[in-house]
Amino acid sequence: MTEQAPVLILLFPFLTAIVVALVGIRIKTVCWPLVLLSLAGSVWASLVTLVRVIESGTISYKLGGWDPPMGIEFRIDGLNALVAVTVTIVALLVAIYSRDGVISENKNKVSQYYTLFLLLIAGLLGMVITGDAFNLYVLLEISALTSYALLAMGNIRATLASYKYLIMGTIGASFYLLGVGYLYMKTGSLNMVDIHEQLIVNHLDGSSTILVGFILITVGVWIKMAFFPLHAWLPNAYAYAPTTSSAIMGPLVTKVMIYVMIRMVLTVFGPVYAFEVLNWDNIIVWLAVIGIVAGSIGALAQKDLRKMLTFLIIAEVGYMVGGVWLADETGMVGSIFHIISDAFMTLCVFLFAGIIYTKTGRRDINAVDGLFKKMPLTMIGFLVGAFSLIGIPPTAGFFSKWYLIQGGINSGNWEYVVALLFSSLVNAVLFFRIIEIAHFGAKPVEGHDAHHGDDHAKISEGSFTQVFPLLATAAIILGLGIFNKEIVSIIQDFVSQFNLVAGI
Amino acid sequence: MELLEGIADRFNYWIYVILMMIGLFAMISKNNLIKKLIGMSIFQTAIILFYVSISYKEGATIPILYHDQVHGAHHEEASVTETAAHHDAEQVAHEASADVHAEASDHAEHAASSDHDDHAVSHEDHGSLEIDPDLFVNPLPHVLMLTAIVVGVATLGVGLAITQKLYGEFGTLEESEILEQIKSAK
Amino acid sequence: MIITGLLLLQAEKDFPDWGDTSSPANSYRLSQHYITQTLHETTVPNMVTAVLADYRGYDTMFETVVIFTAGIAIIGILSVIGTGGNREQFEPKLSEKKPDLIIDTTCRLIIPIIQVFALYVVAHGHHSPGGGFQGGVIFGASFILLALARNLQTAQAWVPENRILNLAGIGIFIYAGFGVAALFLGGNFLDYGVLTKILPGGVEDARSHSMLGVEIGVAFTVTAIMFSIYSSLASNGTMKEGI
Amino acid sequence: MTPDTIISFKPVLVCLVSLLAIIPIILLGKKLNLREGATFAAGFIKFGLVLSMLPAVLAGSTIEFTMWQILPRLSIAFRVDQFGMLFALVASSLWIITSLYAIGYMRGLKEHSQTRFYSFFAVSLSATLGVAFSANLFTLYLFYEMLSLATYPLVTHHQDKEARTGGRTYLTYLLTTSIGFVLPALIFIFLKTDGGMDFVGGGFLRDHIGPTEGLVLVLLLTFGFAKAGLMPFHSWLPGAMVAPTPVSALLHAVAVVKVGVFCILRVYSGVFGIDFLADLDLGVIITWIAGFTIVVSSAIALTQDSLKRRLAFSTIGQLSYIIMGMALLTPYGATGSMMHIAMHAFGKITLFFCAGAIFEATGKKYISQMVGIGKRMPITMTAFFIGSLSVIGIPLAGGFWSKFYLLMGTVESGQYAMLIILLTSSLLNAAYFFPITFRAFFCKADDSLFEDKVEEAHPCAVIALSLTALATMVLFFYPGPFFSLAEAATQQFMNF
Repeated sequence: MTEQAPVLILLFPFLTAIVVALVGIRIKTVCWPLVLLSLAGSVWASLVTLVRVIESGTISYKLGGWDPPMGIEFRIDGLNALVAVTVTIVALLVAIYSRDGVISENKNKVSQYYTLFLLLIAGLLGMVITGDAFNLYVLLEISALTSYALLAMGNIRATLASYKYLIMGTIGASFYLLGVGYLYMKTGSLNMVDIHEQLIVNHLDGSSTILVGFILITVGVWIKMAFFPLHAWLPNAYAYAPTTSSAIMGPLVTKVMIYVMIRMVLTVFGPVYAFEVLNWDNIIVWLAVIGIVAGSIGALAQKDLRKMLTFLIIAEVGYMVGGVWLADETGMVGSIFHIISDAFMTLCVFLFAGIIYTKTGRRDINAVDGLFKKMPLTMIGFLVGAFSLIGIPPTAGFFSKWYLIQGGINSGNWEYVVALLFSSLVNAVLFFRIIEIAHFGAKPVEGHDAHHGDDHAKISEGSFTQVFPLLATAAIILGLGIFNKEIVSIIQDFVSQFNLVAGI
Repeated sequence: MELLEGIADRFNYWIYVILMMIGLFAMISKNNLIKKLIGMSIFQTAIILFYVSISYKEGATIPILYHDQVHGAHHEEASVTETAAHHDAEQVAHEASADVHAEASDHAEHAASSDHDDHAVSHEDHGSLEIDPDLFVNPLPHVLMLTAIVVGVATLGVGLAITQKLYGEFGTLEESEILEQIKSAK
Repeated sequence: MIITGLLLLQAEKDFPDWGDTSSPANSYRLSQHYITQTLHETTVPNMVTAVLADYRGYDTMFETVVIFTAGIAIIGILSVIGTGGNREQFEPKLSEKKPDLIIDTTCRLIIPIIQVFALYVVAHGHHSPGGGFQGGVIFGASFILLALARNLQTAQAWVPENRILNLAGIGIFIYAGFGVAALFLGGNFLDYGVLTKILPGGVEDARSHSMLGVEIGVAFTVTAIMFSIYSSLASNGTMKEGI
Repeated sequence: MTPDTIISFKPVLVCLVSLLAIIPIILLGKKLNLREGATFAAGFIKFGLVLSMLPAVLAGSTIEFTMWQILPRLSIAFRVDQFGMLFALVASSLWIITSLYAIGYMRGLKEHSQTRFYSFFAVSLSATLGVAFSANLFTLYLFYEMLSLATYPLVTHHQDKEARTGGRTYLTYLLTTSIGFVLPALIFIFLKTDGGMDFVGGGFLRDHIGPTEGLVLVLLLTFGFAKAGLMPFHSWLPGAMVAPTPVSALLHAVAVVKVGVFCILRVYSGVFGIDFLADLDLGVIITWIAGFTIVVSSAIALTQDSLKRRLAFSTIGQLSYIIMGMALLTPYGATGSMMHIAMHAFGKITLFFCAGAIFEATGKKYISQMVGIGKRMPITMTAFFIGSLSVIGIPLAGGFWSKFYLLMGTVESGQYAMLIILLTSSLLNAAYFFPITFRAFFCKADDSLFEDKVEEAHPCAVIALSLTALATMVLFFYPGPFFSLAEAATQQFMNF
């Protein structure tokens, strides 16, 4: 059964989505356990695939029994095995969290909500493991559609935001489709590795169709990823969405799009083409730098807790895009590791925001008033996430920043290093502002020994299904930080095969 | 002259670019929500036109085998040579595609033979049925476009549903008015 | 706006160098293979359906999922009263206003024909242009025609709301069922060739039969979702009073 | 015992002891005496462990232990050498005395949420010892960050407005400097040197970086470790005086600030290497920076009316003594600066204890209000007098030795300007300490300032401060362990 694992990762959420759609209408309570079961199954399948990839290198799983260029195939190597494992684990954690969130916010649409939730995860997983460019478009469309719907189920502000998201998302996806069309025109094949071979065989580097195809694909992916100049739709899209939707989309959707970009740059176009022939990667690094700075400053200006976090995502996207376009091996390793560590960090912080919202019903930053005493567990979870976002040593965030800065220095883009440091400082200010309010209480009280008014007495610790995922994520962040050697070695031997020149 | 000939030769690509620009313009700058959706569908049809125009071949028919060809397969060479000859006459005028033809035919030869051995168990009567790939339009883009059309429908449907909900809430379809209402409400 | 202006220029700039219409893409072995080998491998003359359902069957499966998601999403977004079992099942009584004679008779004539034609299109996807999607849409259109002619309730009477979802779900299950069956019989996902063990005839026949089965599954889903999209959009989610 | 490297788990145990101590403290939160007992037990075990390592280290050998190999060249590893041992001895011994003092102080003022206070106290101690025993720059940075985070709740213990502003300045300074300066320097070193970043006697940067990079790195690291309170980045220290006195006593007189200085000395000796600094003559620049800080901070101290702020500024001055001593790059200078860590620690902690005792007993914060307090609180004021003696550097108190060596160091390195600065600043120290004791004993107390009868502070507090005062006296006569450790450490740094 294990050699079927690649497809099982996808099948579990997919089939259960349909079962939930059919059965869920009648019995609402059955939805949640089903969702959990399916996601646990897909976590198992992705882990098995990861182990097989480590042992036997890249796996190629032919769908429908046809050999690659004719039929579609899954091509799983170090990179997407790791990303698949991250996606499934994050999905499982959010599923556990979602029980109270979904029931409290859209009580009568529980079965629809969970179907879309599972389809979103199936779409993302499909995008991660597929080896076929057009298939990636179809799955991209599925995850986009489900995310529009998940957003639109929130309050009215979320519906308006999801409308904007729909328009921008469709433009992004259509650009990607156009780009694939251009590639198909010149190479005649849709399978990623095949396209790459064709590009080299008929040495098409010169032709401007490939160049435009490359631009279209990268721009399309950037729009979906909310990279700086094209990020307008992200902030209020995630801020007003139902808590569970923002908790699942925050960490995953942008990260998978970054994975798609890396896959395109490395496997399809090849680093030689993407970095040397085009050689405007320095411009992109500058774009990323502006993105990081803008994201951080944007976050500073926000009062609403979740909107602040969405601006942080924009800054993180800037990290990763900058890391990739440094055209340097350590930078690339750093950005891939950042995908994994950042998915968990953002998840931890979004879960925290979700718990605060369900508990206090308030969105703004002062909602955290004096919570150190009342919700110590949640606060500890939040602390680990915040430290990791700032980059305090033992956490994963520190190590990903460590590689990124190293890459920056190697490739001589000093502005990138400065931007990274600046944004970690801004993160520090942001999170300590929250910790301070949590520690003291919103209103500064005079006098020597201030005991807070205990009007918040009724707020007790979040329910188990909410706090457990938060603490689990915090543990994973710490674990990633300490045991990052193994993960990095997997990434290393994935990146080394493209023998990126270490620093131009 | 060369430019004109260039445009004439790729006429449908020009249309595709113009259509795409109209669609994009509408999507971005139009204020009314429904107009944005219309812009979006124009944009998607432009892409479909682009894909279909890739697969076009000079003088090729739709990618479905004729009735006779299917049964023709039963009596092997006779029917194939007869149809090929008929087509040869007609194609001799397009000297440009001659080399493509020659090269394409040996392709078919090579594909057919290689395919032949691995299908050892396949039925004898099908045998090495000779189908000249240049006679038929390339089916792959058509398949891709089926998917793109369906995706277009789906996005349109969700878009309309959202607009309806917004209309129910704000009573207007003009984005500017909606934004004002939000600002005033906040 | 500036960004899109830039992008438009991009589209404009690349124009001159495109390959000519008998472009290299077609000469590449992939499309050659499809044209020459479809008859051999799947005994299905219509190459498009062959590629659609078999070579890139995985793609089409997700195709149906896209429609299914659209249907669920629209119900999710719009349905104000929710589709939970607890919704009071009002009796969809035929509205008392007498249907206009001309429309009534013409649609009583046309609808059956449309539906038969739709079934023909689905079944003959192998030999003539058509297949699951097209047939499904036509079938769905016949229901919508009925809803337009009379009113939503009558159409609802034929196909009550939550049964539509089941229909759509069953469609996908059929499709995925073929895939999973192949899985259990040892082949990779969606590998119809392996189904020869249970389906009559050789490898190729198994492929064409399973393609037909898959087409039917797709038809189910598309009809159901088309009608449910129409009904929820028309009645703004309340499923009561249509146009 | 021949000087060799012993692999033993002890250093890790030392750090873990106080970390593990949190569990009993939190569990026994309700039962006060038991909880205090737990703190004491942890203190004694730790001190015992440190003592057990003392003989081996005295004999010149180093104890090493690698915990995690995070990256091929990056690991969390411990290495106890003479310098680390000296600092660890100071920190762990003073921890016991301060917990004794804290009980008196906390009980006396009935502070709220004491369990949280003690647990964070223990965590910050383990971080201090982690810094003391770290083997490479990465572990040093790790514990340094941990310390600044662990001390934040302590500094903002009162949770009122001043605590909030104090806490905010505390964090902004420490985090910005550590992430802004130290992290890039750390990564730059990591890149430049292909080897691990372990501290090696003669420094490992010798042939990897050029002079300009050297200068940049030195400045980055010197100002990066803002805990050492060098002039531009010093204002967090007076700000942190908002904290309850036991916190400002142990942390700001001994642990936190000394960690800053310790890191800088470690970087000079372990990363750059004394003779490499001499070649680039970076030493002169640093001596001038330190000199500037000494003079300015002593001058400001004169103007401060609040006793704790005056002590804070005097600490800033004393710290720059230590940095200057090392920057002289001479054997005497180095020994003097290391000795000064110990001497100043004991002296300054006594002063802080007295300030706390006065505050607890009479509620007075400002020096102007402390007229004639000597008669009411004789023991506290005599301890204050002995402490100030040691800080000024007059014989009969331990401070004299370290100042003496520092002076010899300046002479040896030929920087006479530094000699003048040292002497003037000692005079300034005298200028801002003696009036307090003079006013306390000899001026006539007008009763309006005090309530009817005032007697000594909480017994525990009084015992603690008299103990430290005694220690300063004893150190004068028997500098013993600290001196020999400092000597051995200088040998190690100099002759490589």
